[in-house]
Amino acid sequence: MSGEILLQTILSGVLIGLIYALVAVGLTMIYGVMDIVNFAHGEFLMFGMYSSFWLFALFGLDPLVTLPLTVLMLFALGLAVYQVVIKRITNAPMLSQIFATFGLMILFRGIAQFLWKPDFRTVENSLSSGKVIFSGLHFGLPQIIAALGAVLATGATWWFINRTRLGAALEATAQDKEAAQLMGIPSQRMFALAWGIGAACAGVAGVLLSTFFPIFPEVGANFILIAFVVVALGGFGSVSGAFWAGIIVGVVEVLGGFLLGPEYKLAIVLALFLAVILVRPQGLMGRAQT
Amino acid sequence: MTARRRNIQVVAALAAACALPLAVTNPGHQNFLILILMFAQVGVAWNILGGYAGQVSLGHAAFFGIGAYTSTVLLTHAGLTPWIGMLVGGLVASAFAVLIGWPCFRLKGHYFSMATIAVAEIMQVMFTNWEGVGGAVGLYVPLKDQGWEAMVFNTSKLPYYYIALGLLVATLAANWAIEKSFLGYYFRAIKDEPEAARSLGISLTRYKLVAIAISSFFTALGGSFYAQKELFIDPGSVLTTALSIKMALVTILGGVGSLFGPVVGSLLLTGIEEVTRQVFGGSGQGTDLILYALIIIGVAVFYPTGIMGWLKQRRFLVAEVKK
Amino acid sequence: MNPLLEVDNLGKRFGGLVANEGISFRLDDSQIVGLIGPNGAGKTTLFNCIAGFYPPSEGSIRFRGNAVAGLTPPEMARLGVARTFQIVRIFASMTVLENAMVGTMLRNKRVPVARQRARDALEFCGLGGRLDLPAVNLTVAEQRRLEVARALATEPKLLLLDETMAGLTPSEVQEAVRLVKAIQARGIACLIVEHVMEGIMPIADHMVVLDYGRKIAEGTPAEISRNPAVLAAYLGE
Amino acid sequence: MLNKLRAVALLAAVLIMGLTLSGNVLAENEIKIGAIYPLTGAAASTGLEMKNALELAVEIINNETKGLNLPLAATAGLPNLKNAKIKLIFADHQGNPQVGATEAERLITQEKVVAIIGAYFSNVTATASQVAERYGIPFMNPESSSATLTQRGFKWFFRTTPHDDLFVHNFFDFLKAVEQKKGVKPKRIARMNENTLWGTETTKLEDKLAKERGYNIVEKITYPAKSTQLTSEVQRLKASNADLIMQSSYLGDAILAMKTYKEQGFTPEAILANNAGFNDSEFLKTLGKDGNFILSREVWALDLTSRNPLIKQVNDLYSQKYKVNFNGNSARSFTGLFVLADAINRAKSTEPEAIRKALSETNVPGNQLIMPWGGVKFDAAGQNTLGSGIIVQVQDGKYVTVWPFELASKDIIWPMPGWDKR
Repeated sequence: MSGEILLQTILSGVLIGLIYALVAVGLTMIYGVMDIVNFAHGEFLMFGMYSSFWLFALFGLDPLVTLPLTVLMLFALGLAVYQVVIKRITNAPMLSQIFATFGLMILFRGIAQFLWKPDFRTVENSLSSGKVIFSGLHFGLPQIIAALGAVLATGATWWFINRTRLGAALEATAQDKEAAQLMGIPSQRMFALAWGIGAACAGVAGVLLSTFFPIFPEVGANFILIAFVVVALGGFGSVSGAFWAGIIVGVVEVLGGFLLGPEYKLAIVLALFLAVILVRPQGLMGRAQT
Repeated sequence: MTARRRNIQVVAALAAACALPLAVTNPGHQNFLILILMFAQVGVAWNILGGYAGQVSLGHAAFFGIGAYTSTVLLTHAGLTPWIGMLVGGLVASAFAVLIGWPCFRLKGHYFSMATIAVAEIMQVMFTNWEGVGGAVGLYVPLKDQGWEAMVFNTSKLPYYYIALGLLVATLAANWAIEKSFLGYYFRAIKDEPEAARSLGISLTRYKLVAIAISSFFTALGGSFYAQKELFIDPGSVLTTALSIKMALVTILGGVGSLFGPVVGSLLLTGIEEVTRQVFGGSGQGTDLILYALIIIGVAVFYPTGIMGWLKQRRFLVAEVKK
Repeated sequence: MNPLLEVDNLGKRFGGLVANEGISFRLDDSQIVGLIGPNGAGKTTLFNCIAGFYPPSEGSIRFRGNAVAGLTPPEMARLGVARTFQIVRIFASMTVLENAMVGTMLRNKRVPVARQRARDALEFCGLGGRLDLPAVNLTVAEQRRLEVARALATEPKLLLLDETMAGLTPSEVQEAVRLVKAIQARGIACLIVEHVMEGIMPIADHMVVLDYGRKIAEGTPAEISRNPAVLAAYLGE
Repeated sequence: MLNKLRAVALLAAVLIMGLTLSGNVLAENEIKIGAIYPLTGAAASTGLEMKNALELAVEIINNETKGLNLPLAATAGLPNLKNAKIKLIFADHQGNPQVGATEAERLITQEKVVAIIGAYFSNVTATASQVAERYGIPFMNPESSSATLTQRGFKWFFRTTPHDDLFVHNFFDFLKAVEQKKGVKPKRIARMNENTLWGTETTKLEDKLAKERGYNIVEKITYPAKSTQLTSEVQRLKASNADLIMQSSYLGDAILAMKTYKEQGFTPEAILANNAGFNDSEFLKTLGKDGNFILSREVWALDLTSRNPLIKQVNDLYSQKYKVNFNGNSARSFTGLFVLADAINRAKSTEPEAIRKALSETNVPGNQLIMPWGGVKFDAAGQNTLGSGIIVQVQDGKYVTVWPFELASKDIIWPMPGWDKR
């Protein structure tokens, strides 16, 4: 095996890993603030993809152009999901929270099939189609743009949390709800905000994916398990953890599949995940548990 | 409720369950009842670990699959009757559970749940690529041998019904025995306050292992029964995470950590699933999914402690008011 | 005679943070020892080391003559060390009686026996009239006593009480004091972390004072209350 | 107590609803056939196409449709059964074998269907047909290609489509024919397949036949069906330096694989696909000219109209109604229902045994099918012995038949040009 192929494999892994990271950032954000695992997160991604698709199919607008619109829509969807369902189960046992978000997952898939039929769709010939060849290494332009977009979006989220007042308030709520509440930070609004941002992140990922991945009602299922693994590997609630874990998972998946056999690529990722959390039960960058 | 009254109720319920197929004679309807019993049984088994001991496993399909595969492989390769194969499957599942539980029980909360998903998914990948057990093609239980010894029955659903009922009763009895013994107290202590439990001499790992061993044993029995009922197993149907989640769902819906919770939950969930799919599924528009999902969300929002939890609260409130 | 508990040069570090260092003291059968010190002095860490929740970084702990440093909490419980928690940790899904039953099961796993013994322990702690109430419905003072009862139910030789009197009214403190004396009368030694001085001073046979993770003084309550280092630690707070 | 009563009533209501649910009241002179297909879930898109095809078939059978050389088209309903109409009862198996079996049970015992048609997924067909076998109800399987299905010694199972064994033989017969005609022989074959029952079973046969016929398989890749990326797979293919890819993929992964080939600049001499994703109506719509030159095993192609005008007539009806052409799946479902209806008509009865007997005596000539088959005739195992496959190639955005040569409308293009030379 030549070094070139190895490099190609690793870099391709990084590209897809960045997308995983972005999906996981939204998931980990919701978890960090509310301690709720959102099983319907893949469906936010799916809605993001469909939004891109329809804006493209109906109005001929490129997904990259309509990205802000999709982000807004997904943010609104996240808020709505919080207001209608999640708000009522904030203090319910962990199991019924799982139950509720699992229900949301099925609901969203059903709605997508009902509205748009189960057909596979794709956005053809978007601005970002084409490929880049760089000293013998091949990359799809959509993948590169998607990866860059994922870096930007993750960076923006990180910046928001660590450098803005609102983000600090969000982080304070994540650390300790009661204390934050005492300091005059309204928990409920922070929760809603987390859902909005979480859904918006998945929406961005959906837009970026829509230029090279088929769109169908069940598409979330392809990404959700990986996203969970990334979130847990990075440490539940840690944005930067999700970012690095996403890249690690992407590289391990592609490289492991290449070296050990593609049929085992998922198993390799999962085995790595198990190995890491058994050594570090709080994930790579998670808060230690008490 | 006095113990005596409770006993009478239990006996009456059991008698009614035994007599039910006499009233419900359509095999399709009987099949529906069998499904309810089957998912109730695995739900009750899941409840030992997930409900009583509070360790939320979303990877129980691994044990279900081990049960299904063990009895089927023993049947097709060695001609062993599934009655024995079932018990062997249960033991293999227990041993496997202890093996993975040992490291995984260091993990808490969502980390533990994620780890169990990972274990089950790895199992699915391994079985999909393991030619010796049929790989992705799966395994057939031969239809030609029939009768009680082979646990295959042609058109009569009654034997399956009574086997499923028997398994459910056995699993409930085991749960009941656990609930009444020190184990029940220990499991709940571990769930409520693990640190306090340790200070009282309870070794968390040891008793979590006891819980997972028992829970996986009964889950595997359910898997063997599934194989005998459907006569075909493949990794996609007996090792899938969707199945693990369903075991948790019936329990949550009925009431976590309550003896009869999963039975009530299975009755409702299987009922809702079958009814929505039968009425709306043929349209191909996804309306069945929407309806099913709305009901699930509704239950989670309005009855977060499950049906049994809700009943208990009501009973308690009424008692308080009377005081 | 061997002391019941002998802590020698005990140290505990978390990463670079030194929580306990060079602590030595002893405790005899049926003795009540008070452990005091300002916030963050390392009292709870010391407790956790003795009860097996943390393995000490250095030093030794001997219980009834055996080296026990590094044993797990269940092993310590079996040897006869029971504890309560600073923030109460009762089993929320259980009744008062069931909480105590879990404690008794360390010595006897049979449920009817457990029920009888738990009832005795609860009577002893003044909770005889609350047996079938959900434990979460108790007042804070009652929950504290429930923890004591639950710990007593394990039939310990040594009871570690972590701020059992914090937040109690004066009359409740008096009840708690009576309870500790009664426990002592049963031949059970107590190591008590306490902030409420009027609660601990009258009953302690011996006092140990920690500050910044080190032992700064030791002696009878009367000696301690005159000790300049102790006064400085408390006033300098 | 009141609440408890209410809860008990709720439970009872659910139970009773579940138990009493039965289909519509049976109209006068209707023959019910159960149709079990994936109508939700990952394969719902394909499932709906097949549902449409079946509904068209029923329309043709139940109404007088002149000018079609199909059995039962010219008359309204089934003439031998007092013009009884066919009524399809659809059920959704969600891609889940247990659900498939449950639905079969329900259709048989509650809906009282006289036969079942379905179920596309081989593993669901396995369990659903098991139920039909137990009850002694004919099970017509038009689309599942797993060879094991007809090796079970079932009495009530009939399959019109050829199975994977034949398809894989087609592959190698085709390669041999190409070698004789054009003098090209692939030296390094790689196979690439998804990891469910279908992909795995076919590739086993491929490995076996390649060995027997002296082909060199240099890389064997099995990838998970729900992959989010196929880069590692394509890298391996590239590294193997294969000149022919034999590929078994469903739609999503087929699209992803093609995009990755292009992105990674991987151009083998030919890609020989095993139907499914590569022949889905969405495949070319999505890939446009990048889909050109794909070779795929098929059972049906639009250009077969030149051989049999019936194909065009029926396809016109279909495309008028659903705005899309037939494909291999929908054409097979359509055919399966016709064979079943024909047998019921000949049975002159809705008794299962009579239908089974009529099915086993089925002898539909090739010119009455919209398939390029010799006809339909079942062997003792219930397998149609006159089925055959074709190889199509995408040329100028259309599937054209290139093999067998006597059916071909265009010459085969081999090797395919590189991605940048199109």
